[in-house]
Amino acid sequence: MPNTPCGMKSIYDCKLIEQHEVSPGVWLSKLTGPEIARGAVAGQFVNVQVAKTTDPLLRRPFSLHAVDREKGTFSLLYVLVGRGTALLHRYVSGDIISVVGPLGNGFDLGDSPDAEHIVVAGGCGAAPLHFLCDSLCEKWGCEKVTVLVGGKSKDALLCEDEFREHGVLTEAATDDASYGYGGFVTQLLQAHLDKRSDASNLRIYSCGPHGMMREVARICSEHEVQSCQVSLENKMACGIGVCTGCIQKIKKQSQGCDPAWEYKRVCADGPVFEAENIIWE
Amino acid sequence: MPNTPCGMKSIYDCKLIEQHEVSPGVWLSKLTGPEIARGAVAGQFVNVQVAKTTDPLLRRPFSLHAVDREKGTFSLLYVLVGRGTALLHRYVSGDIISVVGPLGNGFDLGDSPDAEHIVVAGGCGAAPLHFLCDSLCEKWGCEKVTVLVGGKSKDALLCEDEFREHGVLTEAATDDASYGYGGFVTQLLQAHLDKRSDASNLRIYSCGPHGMMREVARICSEHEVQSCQVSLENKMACGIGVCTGCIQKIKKQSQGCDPAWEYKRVCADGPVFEAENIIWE
Amino acid sequence: MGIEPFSDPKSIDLTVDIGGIKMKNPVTVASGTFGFGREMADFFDLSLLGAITVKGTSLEPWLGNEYPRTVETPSGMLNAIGLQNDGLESLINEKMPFLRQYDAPVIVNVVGQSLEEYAEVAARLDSVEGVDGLEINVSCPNVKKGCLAFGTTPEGTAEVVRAVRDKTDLTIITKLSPNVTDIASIAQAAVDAGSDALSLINTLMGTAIDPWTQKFRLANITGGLSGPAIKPIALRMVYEVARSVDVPLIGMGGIMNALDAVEFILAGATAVAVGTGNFVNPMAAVEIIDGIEDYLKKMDKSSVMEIVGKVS
Amino acid sequence: MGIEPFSDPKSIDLTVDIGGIKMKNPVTVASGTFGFGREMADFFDLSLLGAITVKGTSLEPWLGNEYPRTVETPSGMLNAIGLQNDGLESLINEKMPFLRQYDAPVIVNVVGQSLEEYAEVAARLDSVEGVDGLEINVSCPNVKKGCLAFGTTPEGTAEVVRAVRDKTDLTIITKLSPNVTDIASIAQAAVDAGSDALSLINTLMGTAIDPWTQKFRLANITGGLSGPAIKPIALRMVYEVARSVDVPLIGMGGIMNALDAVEFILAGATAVAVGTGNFVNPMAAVEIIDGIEDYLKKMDKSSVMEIVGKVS
Ligand SMILES: Cc1cc2nc3c(=O)[nH]c(=O)nc-3n(C[C@H](O)[C@H](O)[C@H](O)COP(=O)(O)OP(=O)(O)OC[C@H]3O[C@@H](n4cnc5c(N)ncnc54)[C@H](O)[C@@H]3O)c2cc1C
Ligand SMILES: Cc1cc2nc3c(=O)[nH]c(=O)nc-3n(C[C@H](O)[C@H](O)[C@H](O)COP(=O)(O)OP(=O)(O)OC[C@H]3O[C@@H](n4cnc5c(N)ncnc54)[C@H](O)[C@@H]3O)c2cc1C
Ligand SMILES: Cc1cc2nc3c(=O)[nH]c(=O)nc-3n(C[C@H](O)[C@H](O)[C@H](O)COP(=O)(O)O)c2cc1C
Ligand SMILES: Cc1cc2nc3c(=O)[nH]c(=O)nc-3n(C[C@H](O)[C@H](O)[C@H](O)COP(=O)(O)O)c2cc1C
Ligand code: FES
Ligand code: FES
Repeated sequence: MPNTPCGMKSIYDCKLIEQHEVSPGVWLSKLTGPEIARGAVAGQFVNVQVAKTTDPLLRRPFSLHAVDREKGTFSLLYVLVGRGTALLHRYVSGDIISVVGPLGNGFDLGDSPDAEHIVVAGGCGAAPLHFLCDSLCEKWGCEKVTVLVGGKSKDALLCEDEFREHGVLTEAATDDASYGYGGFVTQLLQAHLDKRSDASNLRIYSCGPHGMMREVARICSEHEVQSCQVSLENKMACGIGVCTGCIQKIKKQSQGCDPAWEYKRVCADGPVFEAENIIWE
Repeated sequence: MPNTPCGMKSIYDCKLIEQHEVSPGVWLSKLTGPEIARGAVAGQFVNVQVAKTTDPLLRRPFSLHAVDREKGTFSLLYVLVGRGTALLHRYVSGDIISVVGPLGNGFDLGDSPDAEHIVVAGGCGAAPLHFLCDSLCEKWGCEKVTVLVGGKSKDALLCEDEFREHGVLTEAATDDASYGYGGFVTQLLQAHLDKRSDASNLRIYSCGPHGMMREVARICSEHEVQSCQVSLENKMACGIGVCTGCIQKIKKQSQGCDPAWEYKRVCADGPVFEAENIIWE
Repeated sequence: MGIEPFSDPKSIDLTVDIGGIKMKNPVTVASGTFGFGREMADFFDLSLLGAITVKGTSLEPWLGNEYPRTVETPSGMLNAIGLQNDGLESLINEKMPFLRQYDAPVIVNVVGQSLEEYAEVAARLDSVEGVDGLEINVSCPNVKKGCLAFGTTPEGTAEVVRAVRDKTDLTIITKLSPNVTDIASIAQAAVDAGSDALSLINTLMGTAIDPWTQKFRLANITGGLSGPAIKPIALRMVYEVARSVDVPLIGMGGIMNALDAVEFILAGATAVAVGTGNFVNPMAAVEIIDGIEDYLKKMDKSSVMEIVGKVS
Repeated sequence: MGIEPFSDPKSIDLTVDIGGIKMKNPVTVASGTFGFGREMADFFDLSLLGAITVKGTSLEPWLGNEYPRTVETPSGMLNAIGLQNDGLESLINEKMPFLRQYDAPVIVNVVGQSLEEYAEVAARLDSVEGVDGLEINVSCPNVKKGCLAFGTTPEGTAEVVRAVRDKTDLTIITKLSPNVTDIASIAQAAVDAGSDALSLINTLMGTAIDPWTQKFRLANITGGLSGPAIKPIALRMVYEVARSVDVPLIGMGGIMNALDAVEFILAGATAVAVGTGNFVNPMAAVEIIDGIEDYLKKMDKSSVMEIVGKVS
């Protein structure tokens, strides 16, 4: 990190190819956007204009869920949670949607062929991790990658099949034990790490609810993994680094009398951060 | 006048049956609304919520263009002029639209079987006059009704065919002489009235641009017709008579030292007024 | 001492008291957005309301401003009605008999161009059956002379309140202008002068221009901004005033639904008024009453009063 | 005397002069919504702008407020950034070298907690190459101590302006707060104290509450409201101030497109600033420059100055 391709970000009029509901309240949209598809790396996001009128006013950030560089398309996976996503899911094939992107810094996939990679997805955090899996497989081979995917119940598991289709080892955890491992996905991660005497060749990547990522960070630091990266979803106004609204307290490397942390912008300095640098609150 | 059915107005969730473009920029929507269809009279309007969000905030008023009492449906004919109509024309069959209505007072069709009726439609003013024609035919027979329909050019003439289908005598006027009478529809009206020595059994009904209705009013007063009614389209905030935003100066019958006019609310006291009572500005 | 009566665990106490006016629920309507009730009675039974607040009324009839009087703005609207009203006589003889049919307190919004006018309207209304409170409009932004000047200073506000207080025992609710630097000091002055309650906010002064004609969109040039656009400002002012005075507040400004209303109550309003929301949804006020009750149930509260000012 | 040069009948003069700052067109950006330009340079060539107005800068770095700092509201947003900035040294050593690459005047928004701080920042910037003007922020609503207090009275405003005027010959633009009863009197005081131009409006103080958690949505409790929601208020204030002072105005508040900008110019602004609009459309400022030119062509005008204040 940072892993930002330079000078690609811009505003694009993207055509909606199609969108449909993949599970109750969760939608998958596919849009044209050759520049975005070509320039983006896993972990980056786009900022989508959901309304043509002034309410809701602000764009909505969504992670890149998948890109097809050849076809020049990209997908978003989003959960209907409020007014913006309600408007978004009403668009129909052929509609033009204004998209700013690709934004932020992606995941750092490491530079050692020996490393093993564990991807920990919680709920809708699966969105960027699908693209990540793709990238990890491409770079290091799918056999190096394990995905742990968690959800409240079997129905709430997102992208499990998609992960399997990559050919990566995929394990599911459900809070209500309705499927796979019975318990939190973080407990599943803990079990995985506990099995190892040495975790120093392990790279962990996570996205999900705040509390889950915090727990992932704790487990990782306990096991001294090579790298533990989390993707934050702080509230954003601009998404492009100019408003300093989306800040996160990040440990500062080494300074005298200054506070031991500084504010970093999740949109421009993240959304992916090394978990150990985050000051969780 | 007033010709308001009591206690019918309410808020209804109407289902859009279908809508399509009838001529460039002009749309016809058909909605379910048994109470509205049953209760409404020609000249009344409905107030339509175009957005589910707060911008645009206010409802948009549209005249009832046609009602089917048996099927419990009604239609609107509207011109794409701004943000509200832009949102409206994006709704698709099956969508639920919130409609307040029927609102205002309709046209007074008179009580004499001897009267003849001339309907003068200018541009999009044709919208309420189609319903009016229907009602006139029903009450007095189509042979008593003549429609004069005007527009900038042949393409801009609205509802000409629909009027003809009623079986009423329909004459068109185009400003650019591309079709029918070459000139303003008001000149066509003037020609009609000039032919008669006595206009006292004539009832004139008009809707269209402000300047056109004013001219209709002038011509009617010159010829001393039995009644000349115009339907105004002042800007409305509430549409239900509570804000006093849509006011029009109306002559007062006979008062001492007060001004010779009073403010009437177009939405609740109109939108149809006897032209001779209007203080045109 | 006796035995405590068993109470229905699900019954929720929606009643509030605004300076002596007993409201069966905390929802009234904003003056000027509900007429004198007649038109709204087609939509619902006015007895459902916590109180009915009617259009600004002056001693003599006022014609108001020229057309155009309204213009839509992003998530809001400007109005420059100019307080058109038929005057006090018409209120007493025509509007009040209609309103007395309903079982809801009536609050009359009072406007005037001089202290004497305010005082006289108050004196006359003091004995009118069915009138429960006077809302003193010292803050109308759309009338050239008269009331705006009073509402922008603590002294001016106090003067009007005192003039009215001298003439009536009715509940006095002073309606505050948001077009000021320090609304809390004006609130304090109104309370010190004898106001039993306060309502806020009136509209924010604004304007709009048509770029193509290069003319103002309102005949009056400026108008008052209302609707969701102003809600954040209104809420802040309610919060500020609630922390500085002890009388009950009626909060308003952009309330469209029950959760908006709850925000105002949490900020410190004892009751709320629905204004522009009535135009968008004529059933808004009654839906908000139900919605507040639902909210309290979900939050496991047994009365509105439990949440007044409870934001943290 | 000579012969008048033939002029291209279609060429439109977009230049304006803001208290000595020559702008090639009347469009700048609102402080705090454009960072220090670096991020926006990915979207367009900053030299296209009439001027670049950078984030509020203080003598020492400020951390700003806790998260959450922003919340969306109907057609607007609240922000309580709290003027996070890296301080004057960083501006001079890191930001200015970057900005000097572009052919556009730079206006530095200055904040301080005391007169001395304002004065010192001004003194230091006086000699910094590439800095053309100082926008004196006497009106930031999100910082507890310091600048808000100055901006709400004519006297406080004048004090700050005088302190800065004493230290610099740069163009001084005083940025006015809308959270006041009489903005024109404050404008007058700023001009009398030596301000070369004025910019308005800063944000309106507001708040928002989450009904389910019963907590404020901003860590700072209150924040500043910006965006289309406030446009009618901003426009009214520009109109009021334009009629009472003689210096050029930079108008802002909810400008999203060229016609919004034209409204401000017609109301009396010589230039405009795009703020929250940048968030919605990072290309807004340049599209507005083109749109103003188109508008003038359609209206058959040959310069921006022809329409400044021309509303009727
Ligand atoms: C970098 C980034 C990447 C994201 N990627 C995805 C993704 O791939 N798929 C997905 O479904 N969601 C993603 N989110 C969250 C997504 O942006 C929000 O769900 C969306 O903005 C909600 O919009 P709304 O108008 O429907 O909801 P609103 O009506 O605005 O709010 C509904 C709920 O969502 C919360 N919310 C609103 N805005 C945000 C926000 N910017 N971030 C987090 N929570 C918010 C609100 O607090 C509220 O609880 C991402 C957020 C960020 C910052
Ligand atoms: C009683 C009544 C009946 C009407 N019936 C019809 C009808 O049957 N068919 C039809 O096409 N139109 C009708 N209109 C006009 C229609 O209401 C407006 O065209 C519509 O509100 C414009 O909405 P918009 O958001 O698309 O335009 P906006 O973006 O709001 O404005 C675009 C243009 O339309 C004008 N406009 C906006 N609102 C109104 C309004 N309430 N009245 C008049 N002009 C307005 C604006 O000044 C502007 O020039 C009627 C108006 C009234 C008052
Ligand atoms: C059309 C209209 C007319 C109004 N007339 C009055 C009035 O007569 N007296 C008064 O005190 N307030 C009047 N107001 C202000 C409202 O009562 C209320 O304070 C304001 O609109 C804010 O609430 P809202 O955003 O819910 O509309 C009027 C508002 C509107 C929109
Ligand atoms: C996120 C944000 C940060 C801001 N920071 C500053 C600032 O540092 N200094 C300042 O004078 N104004 C600041 N403002 C106010 C804007 O410059 C502008 O006056 C206001 O937002 C109104 O314009 P708008 O509606 O176009 O955004 C800020 C506004 C926003 C939204
Ligand atoms: S959202 Fe504006 S800086 Fe991140
Ligand atoms: S639009 Fe409100 S009274 Fe007619």
